Amino acid sequence: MRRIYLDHAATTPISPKVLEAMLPFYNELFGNPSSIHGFGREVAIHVDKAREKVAKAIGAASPQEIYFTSGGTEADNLAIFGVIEALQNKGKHIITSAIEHHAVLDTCEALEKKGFEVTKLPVDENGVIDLEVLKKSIKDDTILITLMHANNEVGTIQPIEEVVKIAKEKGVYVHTDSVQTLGSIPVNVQELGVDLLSISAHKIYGPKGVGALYVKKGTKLKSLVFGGGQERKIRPGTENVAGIIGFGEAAEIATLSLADNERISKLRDKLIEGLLKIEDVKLNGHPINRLPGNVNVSIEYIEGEALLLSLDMEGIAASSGSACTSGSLDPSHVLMSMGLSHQTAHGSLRLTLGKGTTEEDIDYCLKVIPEVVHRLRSMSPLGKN
Amino acid sequence: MRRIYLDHAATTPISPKVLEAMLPFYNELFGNPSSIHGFGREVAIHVDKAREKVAKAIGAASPQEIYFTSGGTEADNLAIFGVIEALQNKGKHIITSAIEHHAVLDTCEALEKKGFEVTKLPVDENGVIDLEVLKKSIKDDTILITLMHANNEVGTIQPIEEVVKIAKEKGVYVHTDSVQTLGSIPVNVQELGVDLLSISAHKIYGPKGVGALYVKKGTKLKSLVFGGGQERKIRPGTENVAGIIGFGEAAEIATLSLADNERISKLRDKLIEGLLKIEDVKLNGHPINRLPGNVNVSIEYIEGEALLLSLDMEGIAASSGSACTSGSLDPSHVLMSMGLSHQTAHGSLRLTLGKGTTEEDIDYCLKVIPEVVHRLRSMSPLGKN
Amino acid sequence: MYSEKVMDHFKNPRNVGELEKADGVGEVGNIKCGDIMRIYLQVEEGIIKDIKFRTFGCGAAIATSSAVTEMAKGKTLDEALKLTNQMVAEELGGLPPLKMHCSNLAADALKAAIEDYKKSNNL
Ligand SMILES: Cc1ncc(COP(=O)(O)O)c(C=O)c1O
Ligand SMILES: Cc1ncc(COP(=O)(O)O)c(C=O)c1O
Ligand code: FES
Ligand code: FES
Repeated sequence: MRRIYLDHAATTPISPKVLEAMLPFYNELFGNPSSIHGFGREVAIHVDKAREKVAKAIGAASPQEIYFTSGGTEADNLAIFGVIEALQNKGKHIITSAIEHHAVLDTCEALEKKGFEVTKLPVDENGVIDLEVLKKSIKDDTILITLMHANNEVGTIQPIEEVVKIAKEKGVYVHTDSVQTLGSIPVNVQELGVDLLSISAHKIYGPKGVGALYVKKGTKLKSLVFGGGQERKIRPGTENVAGIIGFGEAAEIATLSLADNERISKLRDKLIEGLLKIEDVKLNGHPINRLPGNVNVSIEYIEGEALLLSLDMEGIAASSGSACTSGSLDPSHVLMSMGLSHQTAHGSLRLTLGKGTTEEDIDYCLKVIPEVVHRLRSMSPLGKN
Repeated sequence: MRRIYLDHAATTPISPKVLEAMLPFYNELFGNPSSIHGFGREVAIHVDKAREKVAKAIGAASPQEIYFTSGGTEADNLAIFGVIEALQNKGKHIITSAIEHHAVLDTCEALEKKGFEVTKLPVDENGVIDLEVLKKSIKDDTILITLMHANNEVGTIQPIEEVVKIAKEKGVYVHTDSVQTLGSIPVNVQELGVDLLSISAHKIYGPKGVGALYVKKGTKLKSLVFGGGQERKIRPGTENVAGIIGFGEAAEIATLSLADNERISKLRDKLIEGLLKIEDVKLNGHPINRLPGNVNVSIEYIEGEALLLSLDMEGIAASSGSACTSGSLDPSHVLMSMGLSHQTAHGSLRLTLGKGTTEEDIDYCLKVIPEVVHRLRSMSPLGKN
Repeated sequence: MYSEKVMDHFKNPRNVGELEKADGVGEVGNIKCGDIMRIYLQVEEGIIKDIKFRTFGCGAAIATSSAVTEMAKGKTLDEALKLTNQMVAEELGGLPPLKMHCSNLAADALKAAIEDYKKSNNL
């Protein structure tokens, strides 16, 4: 059976070049980079090179602004807890949005329980925050604005540069979660102007379990975990060396191959257009300011998990914002915040394209999905059938 | 040049079988285990199998008691912060020892700054805590005892079973850091009786950047980081799948090959005996209750970093508790807590043997080290020369 | 970690040892932070004719001791007094930031030895 992977927002296959770069660090270059002997020093040099590559990929002024973590989740947690811990005498108010990834949202909610005040900015029907509302939300004791660069479910890109302009006037730090944008759209910390930025290797054809937090020089940040002197004590623990090397390689490739995204966005548009031809299907997320690989539609009268399982049987790997896929009761907080009804949110389908996606894959989807939708609708008590 | 790796306590070379088990997860099995489609489900099954292997290796009652982390450091932090967060209404007192790894010690000190009370148990000249002192230290508001199973610098093994007996009487949780013991001496959570136990893959011929916390069923624990639903929300973030698979394999091998430690401890004894023949050299750590691979000696009148660099030039990779190796001002807190003088602590040398260590390696060390010591002593203003 | 020059001085330290009939001896350092340096001088007509050192300390400590003896040898006392820790570090192609306190000692030890010489000769 044909197997088509259209879940690149969840994770990506590792690029052969990345794996090749990693392998020596599972073999002869096994030393601990903190060790003083040759086995260690040799490895430390390569870790530094990877740091340089990651720094360059996001336009950081210096490799010293990169702190490796165990992934995007930890980078987000470190950014938020780290700033809060460093600045809590200055204030207790954080601003975020209603559609952040759980790594940000749940962290903010944990802080809320500890007595911090959290403002969750609403978004419009396309998933974009309102800059005027942001401006009004900033208070004297606001210490951090954390807003994602682009959303993982609907692909909507936020106006981070504008956010930074507003924040700078008030002297408030800005953190952005660029886990979904690196490799898909240009990510340049100096152009964005952010103070902190999270990225993750496994979303850019690198290994799972390694990420990084960019911290602009001079930004006040405390560590989240405590231990040895690694990552200048901001992130102690023996480094995931092979992972870091792979991340460096993947980051380098990602910036070199940004051009491929034009091809991907053309396929995306073809897929969207084809899907919208199915009756009672509607696009979620911004029609223009969206990630090149993101397709998210709501398909009325059917439920996401059933759709995913049916597509999986046809060899198509996809994702959904349905509550039933996660076993929780509420469907995607992202779709709900954009004003979708429970029913419509339940019937959402996310297809995320990547480097390996071909025109034939899209054609196959456009053949199979309408059939599957038809089959499921014929079982549904809702709608006209 | 001959290159002899005698720094297995810092990290170990990955076993070829472990790497072989990992590779498919950098290739065709790249899915995200949280995904509902085939690419994801397939991977989730293997993650569960690895969890079973790790559970079995430490004698856990159920795989659900294993939470994968990014390493030993994070496991220690999760154990301590997690219990504190869950039980802070019950009490604010923690007991640890003066010779813990920084992952425990610095975490306790961070808590001290936040208003918790920390008792650091002293150790005797061999590095062993006093059970009577422990007993007297437990107070009504003690919520956690965290004591390492064996020390990473001097190899001294603590009487954890006895600690647990004392703690159970008072209903206090016990966490132990078994990062150095797994694979070296039997580690069985049920026999030890602990509530929480930390381990790390890269110390047992597995990959760097993955560890686990054992949490006995029913133990109250909160998460340290927030995000998705991975590791039952105790440790969110996309799993380091290949790392976890490697950890499972390494844990399985570690328990199967415990017998090799008899060979290793014989080599250790030969090495210790030979080193003690050098004038003004003394063994650090317990003469009997020590890890099979650990040799730690103080060599008077010379400084550790200079010794390490000289040994490195001769192809021997070792470690030291000298302050100069870390650029800090104080030499090893472990050696100082055992009553060594600054000067003696500065001249410490740690050689840690492993599976690949041969009798020839030891013979070579016993030829080279006395020569190097002699050369450095001839440069030293201390001692009689 | 260390520059090639540091490693060269560490591997082949110049002027190791002591002078039986030293005209001046200087010792600096503190065993607490792990280094003690002792420098021996032989002075003839205001010129450092011979110089030796003994050092307890890390690679940087040994290399800076070695380097300072090489730099001082043949210089007049006044010239030698002008040697600074920074100059020693530069001579070695730099030191890791965490190690800068070691290079501080080498020139200090030389100064202490010169002062000792001056004192015992009532200069
Ligand atoms: C926007 C966003 N933030 C954070 C994360 C978490 O990253 P990681 O999976 O590396 O922990 C993800 C992906 O899961 C994401 O899409
Ligand atoms: C006793 C002990 N605990 C914790 C750690 C930290 O483990 P990791 O390096 O996996 O973070 C180590 C090793 O560095 C250790 O020896
Ligand atoms: S319909 Fe079964 S979980 Fe939602
Ligand atoms: S002698 Fe300690 S750092 Fe140099």
